[in-house]
Amino acid sequence: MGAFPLTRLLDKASAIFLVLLAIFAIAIPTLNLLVPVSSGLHVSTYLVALFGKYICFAMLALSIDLIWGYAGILSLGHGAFFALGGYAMGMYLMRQIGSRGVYANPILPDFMVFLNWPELPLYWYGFNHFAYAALMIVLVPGLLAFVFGWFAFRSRVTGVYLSIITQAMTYALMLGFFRNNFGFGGNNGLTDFKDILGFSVQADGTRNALLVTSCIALALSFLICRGIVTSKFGKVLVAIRDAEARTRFLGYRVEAYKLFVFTLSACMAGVAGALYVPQVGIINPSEFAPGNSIEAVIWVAVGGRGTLTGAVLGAFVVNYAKTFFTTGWLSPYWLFVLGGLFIAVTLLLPRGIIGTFELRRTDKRNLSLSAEAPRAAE
Amino acid sequence: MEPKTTSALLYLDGITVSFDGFKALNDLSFLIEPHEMRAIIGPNGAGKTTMMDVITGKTRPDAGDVYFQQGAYDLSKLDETEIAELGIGRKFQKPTVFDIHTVEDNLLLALKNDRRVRATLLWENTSAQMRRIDDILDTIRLAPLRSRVAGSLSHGQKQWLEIGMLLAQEPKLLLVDEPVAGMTDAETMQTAALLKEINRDKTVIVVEHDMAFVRELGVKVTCLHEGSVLAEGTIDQVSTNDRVVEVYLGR
Amino acid sequence: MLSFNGRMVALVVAIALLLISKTLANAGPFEDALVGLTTDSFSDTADAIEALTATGDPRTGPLLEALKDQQLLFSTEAKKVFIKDPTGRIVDAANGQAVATLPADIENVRLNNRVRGLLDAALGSLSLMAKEASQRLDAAQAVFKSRDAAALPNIDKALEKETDTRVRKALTEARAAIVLYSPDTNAGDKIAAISVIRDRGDQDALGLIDGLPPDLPPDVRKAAAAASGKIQSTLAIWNAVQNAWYGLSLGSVLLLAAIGLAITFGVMGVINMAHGEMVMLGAYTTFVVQEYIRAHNPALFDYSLFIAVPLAFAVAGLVGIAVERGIIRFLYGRPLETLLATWGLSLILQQVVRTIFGPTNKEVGNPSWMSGAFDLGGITITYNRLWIICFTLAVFVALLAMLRLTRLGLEMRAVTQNRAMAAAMGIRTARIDALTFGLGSGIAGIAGVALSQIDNVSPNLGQGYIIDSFMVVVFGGVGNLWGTLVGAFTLGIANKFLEPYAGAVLGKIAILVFIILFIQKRPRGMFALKGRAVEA
Amino acid sequence: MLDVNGIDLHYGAAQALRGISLKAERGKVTCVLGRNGVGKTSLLRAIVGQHPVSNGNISLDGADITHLPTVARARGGVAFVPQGREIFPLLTVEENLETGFAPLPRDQRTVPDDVFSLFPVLNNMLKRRGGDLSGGQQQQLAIGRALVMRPKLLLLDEPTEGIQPSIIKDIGRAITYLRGLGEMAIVLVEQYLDFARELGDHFAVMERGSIVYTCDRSSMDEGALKRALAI
Repeated sequence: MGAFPLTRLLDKASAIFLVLLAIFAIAIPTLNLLVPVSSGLHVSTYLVALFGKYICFAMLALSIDLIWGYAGILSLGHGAFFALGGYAMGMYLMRQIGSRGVYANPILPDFMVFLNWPELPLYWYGFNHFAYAALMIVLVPGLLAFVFGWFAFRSRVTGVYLSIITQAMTYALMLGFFRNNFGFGGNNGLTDFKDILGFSVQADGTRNALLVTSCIALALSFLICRGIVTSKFGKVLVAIRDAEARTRFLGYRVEAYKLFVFTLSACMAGVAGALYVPQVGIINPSEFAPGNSIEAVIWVAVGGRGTLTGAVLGAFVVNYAKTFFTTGWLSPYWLFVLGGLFIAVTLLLPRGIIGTFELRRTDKRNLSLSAEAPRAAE
Repeated sequence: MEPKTTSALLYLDGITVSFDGFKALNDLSFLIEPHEMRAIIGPNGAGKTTMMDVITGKTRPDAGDVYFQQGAYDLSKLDETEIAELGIGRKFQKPTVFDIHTVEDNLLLALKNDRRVRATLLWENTSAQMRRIDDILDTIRLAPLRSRVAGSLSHGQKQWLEIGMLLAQEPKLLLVDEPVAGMTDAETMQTAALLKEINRDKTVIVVEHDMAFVRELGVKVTCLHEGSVLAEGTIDQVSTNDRVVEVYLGR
Repeated sequence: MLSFNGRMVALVVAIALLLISKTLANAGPFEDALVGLTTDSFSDTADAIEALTATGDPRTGPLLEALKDQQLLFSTEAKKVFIKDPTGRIVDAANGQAVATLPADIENVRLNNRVRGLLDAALGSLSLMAKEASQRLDAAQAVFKSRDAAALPNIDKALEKETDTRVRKALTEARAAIVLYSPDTNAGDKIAAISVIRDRGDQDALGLIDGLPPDLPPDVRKAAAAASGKIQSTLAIWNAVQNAWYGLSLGSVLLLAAIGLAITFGVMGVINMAHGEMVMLGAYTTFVVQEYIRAHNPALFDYSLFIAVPLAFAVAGLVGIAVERGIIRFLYGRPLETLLATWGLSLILQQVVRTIFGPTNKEVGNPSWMSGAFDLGGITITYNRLWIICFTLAVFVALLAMLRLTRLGLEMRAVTQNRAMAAAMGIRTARIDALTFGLGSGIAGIAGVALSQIDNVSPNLGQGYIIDSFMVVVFGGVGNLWGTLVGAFTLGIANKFLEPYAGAVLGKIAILVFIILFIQKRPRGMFALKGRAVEA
Repeated sequence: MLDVNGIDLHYGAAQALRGISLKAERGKVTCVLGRNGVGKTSLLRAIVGQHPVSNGNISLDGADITHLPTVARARGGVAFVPQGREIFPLLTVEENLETGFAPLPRDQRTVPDDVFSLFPVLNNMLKRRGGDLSGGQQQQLAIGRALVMRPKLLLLDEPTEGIQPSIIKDIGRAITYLRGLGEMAIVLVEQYLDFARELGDHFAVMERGSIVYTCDRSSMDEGALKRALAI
């Protein structure tokens, strides 16, 4: 994507965002590692991991915004791609445990020994190499998305039908991964990771490194998304979103465009999931739960569908709120807040925070946009 | 007549299309010569839109031949996209420009170019294409509004942008469906002028009810009725034709 | 060897008894046999038991019962046997008269395992002659299980007298079982027996035949193998029937959950992600009703469901109307937004219930008429499943009738088919929308009542059904209630037939995958309708 | 009865009606004539309330209905027989008629006899689905359905379009009869001049969204009318 002139990639908002992200990526590790615990400025390692988590969610939000905000494809199953990426990473981390597991089996992960599996199933091969795992992190979600999308878009399944079958997809995967004989640790999933690329996942250094890596990944995927939405391709996507038939009539192969962006978005979600796992230290089938996917959608809605910075912002705001509410006496009220958020945003703030903000700023001529909002939804 | 030897750009012969029993087109035949402009009129249900659908591949004829470019292509065998690529552009009744794109981007999307994913991803604006867009903007009189969002244009301006998008595809044949419906008188006259200008190097078929506009065009008129040609000739010949008058005044 | 001794002794004793018996008044085979019980030797007791059973004397039954319960006393001196009846009275076993003065040497007749075994068999074969057909049937089946060769003569005797066909069948089967396993019966009889057992054709029969010892004449073994195969195939058929039944049952549950959705999604084109929660509300209404009844009027418990159904309909229905007025009507024409908003609503409803009733499962009882089961041929049918199927169909029919026959139904259909024209006819479309949505939700509430009978009532109850219900509606064809019916039962049965091979979860996955592919082939479902609904 | 006063109507940026004014009186037939695409249907949509007007006002019996929703207007006595009939395809003929009950109080919910005397064919196919009827039968059903509402104002949009002559005659007879009842004002939108000429009391010719010629039955100048209509 380097081919793009920077001027096009970096409008004011995205420049600001990238700078903030950079500051964040430098400040947090400094405050965690260099500032003494005694100091009020010290950032606890817990917070570092937490922020790392947010960053990964922001990436997921970005991937959803790319297809929903710009191509009008509402996927209620993107959590599945996130989780698949996570599992790929998890498998690598499991293999890294080696003989340090409870059963000290050099090859088999503990749960396999526990279920007395004779030897490592074929699809676990290669995951002891990071490179291979990294490849799978992108490939597996990408492939699933490609096959799924190829069926769906070619037979012109759109709107809520698509949303519902994507939800069914992640639901099916969840059921599958809950099973022990699938070889992914059943409902306990994969956990007790020891180290990644030779560094202990528990070490503060590693945690900060992971945070920085996540920030870089987020920045890159942001630039990729920018590159796409500002390219002619992006204009075509929006055209498809607003007037699919018309675009098809202009001679564009709509399904090809959808398929490409859907697959790309899935890969992005996969990477996000992969970075998420070592920072939270576990991946289990509940990541596939349809609820998670829909929750991720609401991040985008809150921040502002169709605005990349909005997706990121939404992910941060909602997840911060979640942390705020779910830790402490407020926890019973979190679901009310979340539920209320879904309703409030769709009813009162259909363009999300950034979207509404932009609308304010831009001159009257764009007002006709708000009239398009409903059509954009279909 | 052996289609391969026709000199016509568009050749329709014995086209019949029926929707559950009702014949929308009934043995419709006519020719459009290269660089001709033709106005098509007719009361409701005369089959004007269905005819357009057949030419653009949206509807398959039950019977009859549709040949394009001196009989080189059998349109009844091609799908919408292929026909569009052959150089037949259509403007729908209701303007369907991309409202949230700028006038310029609307034209950019329509510009004749590689439509594949890779091409659009790695797309770079070249001066040649920019010039092409400028020309079109001048033709359709929207140059000053190039960076306006299409959704904010007036109805007439949208119609022109639509026509501009048609031109951007560099079609050999333009099908223009009710271009002046809902336009002010001034806009209507400008549109007539615009089409005449376009007709200098392109073949045009216009479907329109607005007789003042058709008169202004001053071209050969075909009056359809119940799916076939009722009368053909100058506007005066057609409008004085008793059967035409009759179908317009009633059954 | 031992048994030989026993016989010898028995013979001696018998002769002795014969001599003695002369001295006794009103002597008979029964009295003679009794004496065997007075020698305090297990073998004699054993022989006596067989002898007594052979007499077929009515007094034998109570006597053996007493012996079994250790209520039988004897005196070697008096050569008499006494029964201590439940009241503690002591009577002479021979003439049943109470005895005033007991002999000094009175003792209990002792038992050992061999004797006990004989005793049971004897009692068993005795009840083969019992008055009650049901008793005789039980006895015959007992023998079938025990295959006690000793019972054979009584079986034959019973067979001569037996008139009741079912008992006869049981007897012949019991006889066959014995013949099959007794070492001293010829191949011909065995083969005949096998055919009898084969016709019985249930799991026991299969066990019986497969359990045969290997050392049998080849033709018998052939017959056995054939029979075994035959039985297995009949069993397989019943198995299929059972699966089909489970399928119907699951299908009815799916249908119940999906009908409401078919209305809101199908007829109105509204995606209601909170539909599952409407079901949940219905279930909790049932819970509350039952709690109230338990507290105030336990006698009514069997009627709790009849009270719950209208209440659940009202509760869910009103919530539905409120939702339509408060949220959904602002989102018409924006299905994706509707989907998100209603999902949010579902979260809230769950949390509300969680806050009020707590997160744990609530125990909802089955009324007596809903619990229990009965056998039909080779399958077992539980009443609650049966009732739910009937109930589902009733609801479905009621809904169709409502749409066909009532003014509201007419206006609903009109609005569905052509909203603008309906408005132009003066039909209050907004009101119809609210009511339609209320109806759909209300039916979901009713579904909740039924589901509370077979599923855990917890705040997450609804979540389990929402995706399945959507699958049913989409598969059946949006906007078409009949499609929903067919869709629900197809999926239900398919699911149950997959389970044995794929297992429950994989079966479910297979179904989901199938539907995902199906939607892509026919995006409008099996029985798609044209119209506004389709544009959803 | 009906008083349309200088209304404009836009579809998005496109203007379909330009300052139209029209009156319709009880017991009279007002004919709106014009070629297709001149805005006749838009005018009716404005009166029925299916599309908002951007200027001017509409009143019924002196009451301003300009901003009332369609339902309210229908309940206020406006009955609409749209172009293309818009029969409810899956409802039976009977049910289609009964949709007209909506504005009526329970005790008046009957199909007036003259519906069947005007269109006996409907009586014979009460149980048929509306969608299975022929175009002509559907047109009759549409009119019958409107009459069930006991309207004050009956709007007919090209009732003769694509209908065989015999049924056109029936419809003409029906309109004459209804006019004779003197209960309702009738607005008839037509392209078919001869048909309109027989029935109309007042005539208005539309061209490009405005009324370009009006006349009464008495003062009608055939030539002028034709000229206004001709292409």
